[in-house]
Amino acid sequence: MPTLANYLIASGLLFAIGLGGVLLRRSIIIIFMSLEMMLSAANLSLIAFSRFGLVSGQQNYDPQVLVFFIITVAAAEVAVGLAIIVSLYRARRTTHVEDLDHLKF
Amino acid sequence: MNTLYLELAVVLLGIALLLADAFLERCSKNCFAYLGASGLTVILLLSFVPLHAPDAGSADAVFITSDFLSTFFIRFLLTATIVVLLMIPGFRPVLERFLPAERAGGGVGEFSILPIFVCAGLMWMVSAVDFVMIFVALELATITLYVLATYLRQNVASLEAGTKFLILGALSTGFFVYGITWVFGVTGTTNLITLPIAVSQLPPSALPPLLFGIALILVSLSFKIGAFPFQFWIPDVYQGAPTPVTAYLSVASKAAGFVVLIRFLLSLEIIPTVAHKLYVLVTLLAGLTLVFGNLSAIPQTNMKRLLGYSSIAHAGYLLIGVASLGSIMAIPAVGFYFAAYLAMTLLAFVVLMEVSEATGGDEISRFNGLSKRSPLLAGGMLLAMASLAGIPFTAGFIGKLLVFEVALNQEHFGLVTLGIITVAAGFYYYFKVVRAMYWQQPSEETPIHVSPTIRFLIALLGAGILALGIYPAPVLAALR
Amino acid sequence: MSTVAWITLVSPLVAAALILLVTRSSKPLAAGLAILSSLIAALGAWIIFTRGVDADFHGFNWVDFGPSFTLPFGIALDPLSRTMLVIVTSISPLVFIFSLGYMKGEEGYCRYFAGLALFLFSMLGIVLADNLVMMFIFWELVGVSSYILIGHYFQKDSAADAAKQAFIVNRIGDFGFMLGILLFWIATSTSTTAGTISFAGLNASAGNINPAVLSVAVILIFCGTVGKSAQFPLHVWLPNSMEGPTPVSSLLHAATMVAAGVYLLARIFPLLSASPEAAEIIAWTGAITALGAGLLAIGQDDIKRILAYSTISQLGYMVTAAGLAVSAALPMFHLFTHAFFKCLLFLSAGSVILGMHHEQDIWKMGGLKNKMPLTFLAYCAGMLALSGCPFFSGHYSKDLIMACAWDHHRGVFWVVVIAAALTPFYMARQALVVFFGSPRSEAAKHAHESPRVMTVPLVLLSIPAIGAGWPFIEHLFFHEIGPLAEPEVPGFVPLVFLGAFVAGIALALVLYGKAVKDPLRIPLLENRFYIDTLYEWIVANVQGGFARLLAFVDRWLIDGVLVRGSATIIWTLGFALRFLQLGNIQAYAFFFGAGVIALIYVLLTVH
Amino acid sequence: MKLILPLLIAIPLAASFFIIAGANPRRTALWAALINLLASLLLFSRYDLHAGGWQFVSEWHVMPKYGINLILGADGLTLTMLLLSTLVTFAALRVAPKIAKQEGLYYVCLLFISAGVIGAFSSIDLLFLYSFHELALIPTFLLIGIWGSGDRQSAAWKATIYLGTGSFVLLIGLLALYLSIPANLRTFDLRQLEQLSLAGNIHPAAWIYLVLLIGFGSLVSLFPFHSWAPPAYASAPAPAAMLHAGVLKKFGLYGLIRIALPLFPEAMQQLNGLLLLMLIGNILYIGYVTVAQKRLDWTIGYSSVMHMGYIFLGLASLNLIGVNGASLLMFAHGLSVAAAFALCGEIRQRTGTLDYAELGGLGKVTPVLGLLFGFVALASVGLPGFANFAGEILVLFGATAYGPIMMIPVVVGVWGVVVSAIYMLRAYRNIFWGPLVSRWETLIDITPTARWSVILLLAPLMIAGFYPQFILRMAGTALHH
Repeated sequence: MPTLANYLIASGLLFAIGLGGVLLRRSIIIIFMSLEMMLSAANLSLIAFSRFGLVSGQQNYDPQVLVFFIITVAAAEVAVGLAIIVSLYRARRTTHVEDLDHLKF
Repeated sequence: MNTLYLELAVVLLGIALLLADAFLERCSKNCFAYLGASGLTVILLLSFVPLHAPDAGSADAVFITSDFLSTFFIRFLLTATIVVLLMIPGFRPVLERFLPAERAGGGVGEFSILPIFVCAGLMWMVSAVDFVMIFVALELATITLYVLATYLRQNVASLEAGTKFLILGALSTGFFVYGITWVFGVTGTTNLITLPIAVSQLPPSALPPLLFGIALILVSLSFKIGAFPFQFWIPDVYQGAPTPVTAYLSVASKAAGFVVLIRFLLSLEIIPTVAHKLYVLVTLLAGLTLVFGNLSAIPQTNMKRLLGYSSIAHAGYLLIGVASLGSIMAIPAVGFYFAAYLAMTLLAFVVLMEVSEATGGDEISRFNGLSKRSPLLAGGMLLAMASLAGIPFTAGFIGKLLVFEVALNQEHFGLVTLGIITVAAGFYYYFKVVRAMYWQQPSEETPIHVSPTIRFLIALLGAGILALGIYPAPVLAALR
Repeated sequence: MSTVAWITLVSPLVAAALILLVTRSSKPLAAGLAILSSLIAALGAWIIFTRGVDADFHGFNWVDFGPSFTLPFGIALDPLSRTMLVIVTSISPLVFIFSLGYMKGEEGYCRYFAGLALFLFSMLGIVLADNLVMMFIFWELVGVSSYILIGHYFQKDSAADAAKQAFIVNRIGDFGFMLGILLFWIATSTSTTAGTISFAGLNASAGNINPAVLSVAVILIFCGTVGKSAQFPLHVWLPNSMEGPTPVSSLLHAATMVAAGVYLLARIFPLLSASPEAAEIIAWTGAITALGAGLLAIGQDDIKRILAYSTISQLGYMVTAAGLAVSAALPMFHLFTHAFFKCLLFLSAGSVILGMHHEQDIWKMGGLKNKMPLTFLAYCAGMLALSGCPFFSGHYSKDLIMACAWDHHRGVFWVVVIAAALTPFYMARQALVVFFGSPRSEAAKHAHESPRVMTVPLVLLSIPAIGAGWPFIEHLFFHEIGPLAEPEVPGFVPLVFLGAFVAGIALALVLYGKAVKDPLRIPLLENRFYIDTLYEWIVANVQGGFARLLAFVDRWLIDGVLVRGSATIIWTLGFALRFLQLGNIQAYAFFFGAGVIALIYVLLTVH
Repeated sequence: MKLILPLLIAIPLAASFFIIAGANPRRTALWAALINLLASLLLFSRYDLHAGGWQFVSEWHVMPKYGINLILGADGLTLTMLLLSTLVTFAALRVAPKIAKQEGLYYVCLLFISAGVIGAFSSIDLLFLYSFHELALIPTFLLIGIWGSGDRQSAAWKATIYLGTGSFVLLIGLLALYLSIPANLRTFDLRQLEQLSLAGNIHPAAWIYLVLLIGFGSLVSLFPFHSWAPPAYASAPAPAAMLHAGVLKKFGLYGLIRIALPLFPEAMQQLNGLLLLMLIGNILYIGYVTVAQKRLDWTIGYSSVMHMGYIFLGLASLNLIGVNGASLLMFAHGLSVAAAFALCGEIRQRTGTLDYAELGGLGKVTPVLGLLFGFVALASVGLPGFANFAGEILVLFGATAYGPIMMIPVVVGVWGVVVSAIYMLRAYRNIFWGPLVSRWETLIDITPTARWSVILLLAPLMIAGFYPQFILRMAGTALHH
């Protein structure tokens, strides 16, 4: 029977991996996926927190509302994001972050 | 009637206009901007009808409050949106240049309708008191802004700006929700009203995880308001995005971020130790933001980018006010500063839009000899710059006055000293524009034609700057 | 009575103002106004003199802060001022009239007479002033009017420089004067009463002032005299001031303006006599000046410069007389006599110069006694009086001074005696070279007597030049000022004086009787002891260098380093900071992450 | 009567709006200035000396909750400064040459400066005292930058940023002062502040005085905060220099008299040593820097910095004599330096240069100009008969009365008079005396317009010089404490 700690660690790892992806990968698509992963890390820990209620022990299901919102928002974000990336590819013929450095200093 | 209805009205207005845009082929595309503006004006007037807050029992009360802060900022956001919508017809030539035109003015309609949705989101944000609500409102605004920032699909700069905004915005969203998660995990609530009680009952051992969550939330809020070191997106996005969107970003979304920040900090004041930590942190952020914004604005040559840095700088001054929340004058100071900031920044952007349309560029050098080509534009910009630099009898001066008053009141002498240096820097880079307009010779003498709408906007905002600078009492009264 | 005094004082000012504002165009009107005002002043002066003393305050408060502080503006009509008034006002009309001839056809005619009138006004102000500040005010005005008059030929570099030098040197003297005034004021003020600056008040309170302070204050005031009366070491301006028109030299730099310094000493005589140390210093300054100037006079070839140095030398006598602290009348007596004969000498020199068509080098003259008889006679009268020839006015005053010197101060005595021997020598030298022998230049051959308007004043002035020293006149003018008793001196002393006179004349006859060119050329004397050179060097290098250094500091240290430097630092900082904006998303993400860690760290560690 | 003060401020602003709307710039501006001059004369004559204190007071609420209101009023000192402002404004507008480019803007800028100083002098509320002064900042920037001469750009930049920063420091000082008042009594109203201080309700810390001193000091070019002034005056167009050096600069001193004297008696005692050090810098150090100058405009610019030292000496003496002297000297220096810059401009117009090496002998071709400049030069070396002398001598007496610590400053002050004679006479001798340089044989003498404007400035200077009470009895009303 896994404890809250296990879930939190798992979600922490998930979050860290997402962040790592954002920092290290070069393709915007993958960076975007990693961002979604960070969101789902948040979801996981939310569920965990609500399942094993920390405060006064009993469970609290309110945050699961938030989970649904997060999923919806993520979807919307992906929709817009991919559209943007596509039109970026049309215009620039690239999806690499290094190429996006015209605006600086 | 209930405050909630204002936001609803805004959303309905937006949907109605979208449908109209979809089905009414013949109607000229400019009309949507004017329709939206007039609709929002009606709603702005409605907001002065006495509204009763959602009564404590109701479901709304969990998510929405209606205090002087939210009312003030709802009006603030509506005003900002109206001004931006009125800018859009003037921006139409650029739109048509950079949009694949199946139809004449294709996409102009959406471009003038989407801000309305952003407005709705931000309005919810400023009156929200629950993180769930804040999150949803925030995303409604942000995602729409992604679209607006990249709106010029064939303009590389716009696309790059949008992408940067998208990635970094999403990143901050990630931190935001993860922070919320931890705050909830520790306190068992996501509600800012119940948060203090929950926090006050916590055992000391629970503080570190709570602080962890708080830190992550503060990170994403700092991202929204553009505090150092989370301000990096601002200059690039401001430079790349379409001018009206930039204006909107710099005024509206910043304001919403500040309101949430203030609410969050106030709700945590219950525990002195935490509050102290937070104020130290905010003081640090304020100092760093001031220095970065003002100093790195000095060598700028591109007007839009300059305004980006200046908006970081003003975030710094506003953060001084936030860092002095201990004084009862702090919230009026910040609120007034925003009122002033709206007038002067939007005025600057309006003139910038006209000038870059007439001269085909955003560099400061494009302003050379503007005073000869169009005294009106030059005068407007002069007023805006004076106000941004904080010359008396302009709104900006009273704003700075109030902010530094509270800062001295809270004995933030370090911040005040930084303030002196940065104000000096401010004189330099704002007056660079004045110099270009008045000292330099124009490359061509042809006078610039200014459309009636823009004349109206300049007159309106200019009058606003002077009115706030000479007789600030009414606005201050609205903030107590 | 005081109304007369006011009229006397103000009429020249009115004249000056009118000339300046109204009659710049008409020459005769300008001259007429000036002369008229001087005559009015003379009339008033004699009226005042013939009536008795009337010493109560006739003025108003120039500055008035109630009891705590007032600067009165009043006139004093005691014997001293009345005598001085007579001297000034009787000489000036003659000079004014003389100028009519001398300045005929010169440019700046009106400016000249305006200047003269202004000068007369300021001089009368000095004479009538009843307190130090008022005297200082007119003191400065005298300075500026002499500035205008010396610089009359402002197109000439030499004249322009001379005027500037005169003003600044006088200012340096006034530096001490002003400090002296302030010191007296603070010294006499007590916790309850404000200090005083009126002569009456000061002279009364001479005893109450701390002796050390008193002597310092007196010496500071004396600095004013040193400047105005051209005492060593501030004497340099007087010879140079000969760049002005000759009547100016005669009026300002012989008869009146330079006498102001002596008058000042006479004014504060009680204070002066109350502080022996100060008196000592004053006496020595005078003596040294008398001797040094006498020597320098020998080395000069310019007819006016010789007279200028002799003036300095005679002023030295007067200052010495004051320093002997015997009686206020003593210096005044010599001032009185000197005023007439020195004015006479200058005017006759002026007439010579005019006759010589503005040639001033005595070695280009010669044999003028036949061509300009009247001028010659007048000159002789003045010269003998100056040299202290018995029965001439100079004899009485100078011998009296030397006798008192013997009585009070042997050291000073011997110095002034030597000076007394020099006087006849250089005067005789000048007379012989100018009037005797044969003409040494074309100009001298065709020299001619001057017009009436010039010779008449000469004749008129010769009378007092000869007789001003006679006992009954002395009594008439000076018995009220102070005792002038011949001190008890051993019988040989008068013989010494006579010997000095005779020796001087004799030596001159031997050396210059038939001289064609100057037999004794002493570089040290011709170069004025190199004092002027030294001053020029100091002004050019010490003061100039100091100023240039400070200017450099101001430009490069204060403005350059401090102001521009800090600005540059800020600018560079901004320039560096903006490079954080790399433009690369992932760089931003890195900063973002770093920021997150920093935030968490701060929140967890700060207490 | 009480309406006149607001009008004094409103008229120039209204005039500038007419000019923007297209009225004839020069005529409109001159009329406005003339009306102002007459109005201020009227006020000056109508002030009730026996009653004393603030008169013609009118009040508008702006931020009542913060105790910030627009309060206009005048006492003797104010009226003296108003008279100075309107006199100099009128003269400055009259000597303004024909403007080729953007004539309207030129006069608008001048009118704004004028309105600003008038407002600053007639505000009783400290915040507005400050705000009105700032009104001059941008016009000065434009005037120097557009119509200036020489190295105008850097001069304009330096002056603007220096003054902007300095006045921001000043603002901080004012705020600190405001916050040092108990919360329920907070106000910027000078009258109330004085009462509070007399009642002993406020004890502002010494550091606040220091901040104010630095703030005001950098506006008055108090050593070592002076380096903006000479270049700015050297390259500003004559009217701007006249207004700035003649009037605007006096604002800092006025402020110190108004604020520091009544509210910081102890602090001024404590920090007097520092102030003395600075003003000695002004008199002696700047004096000799002036001697080293090679151009007339720089000489006058530096000399105006130097003379500030005397005014500060009067303030530092902290007694009736000294402060009265200081206020008289403010008036006198304002007029004389304005006249000096006016003539400076006239010479520059004719010759195109102010370099001593190139000029010489002008007295022959331009006698009237020479005469007037002579008057100005003599005034600024403190010759009796000009108000400058009366002011300086009062300052010296006041300082002497202060006590032994003043010995050095007094000696320096008296020596400064010699130094000023050195450089002013040199300037006069080099420009107007000596042989006439052939280049200038064709110069024409000063125009009647300019002549009468300079005389307009010199006349009150001499009136006040012959009879100082005429100013002193007015200015004294501000200094009852």
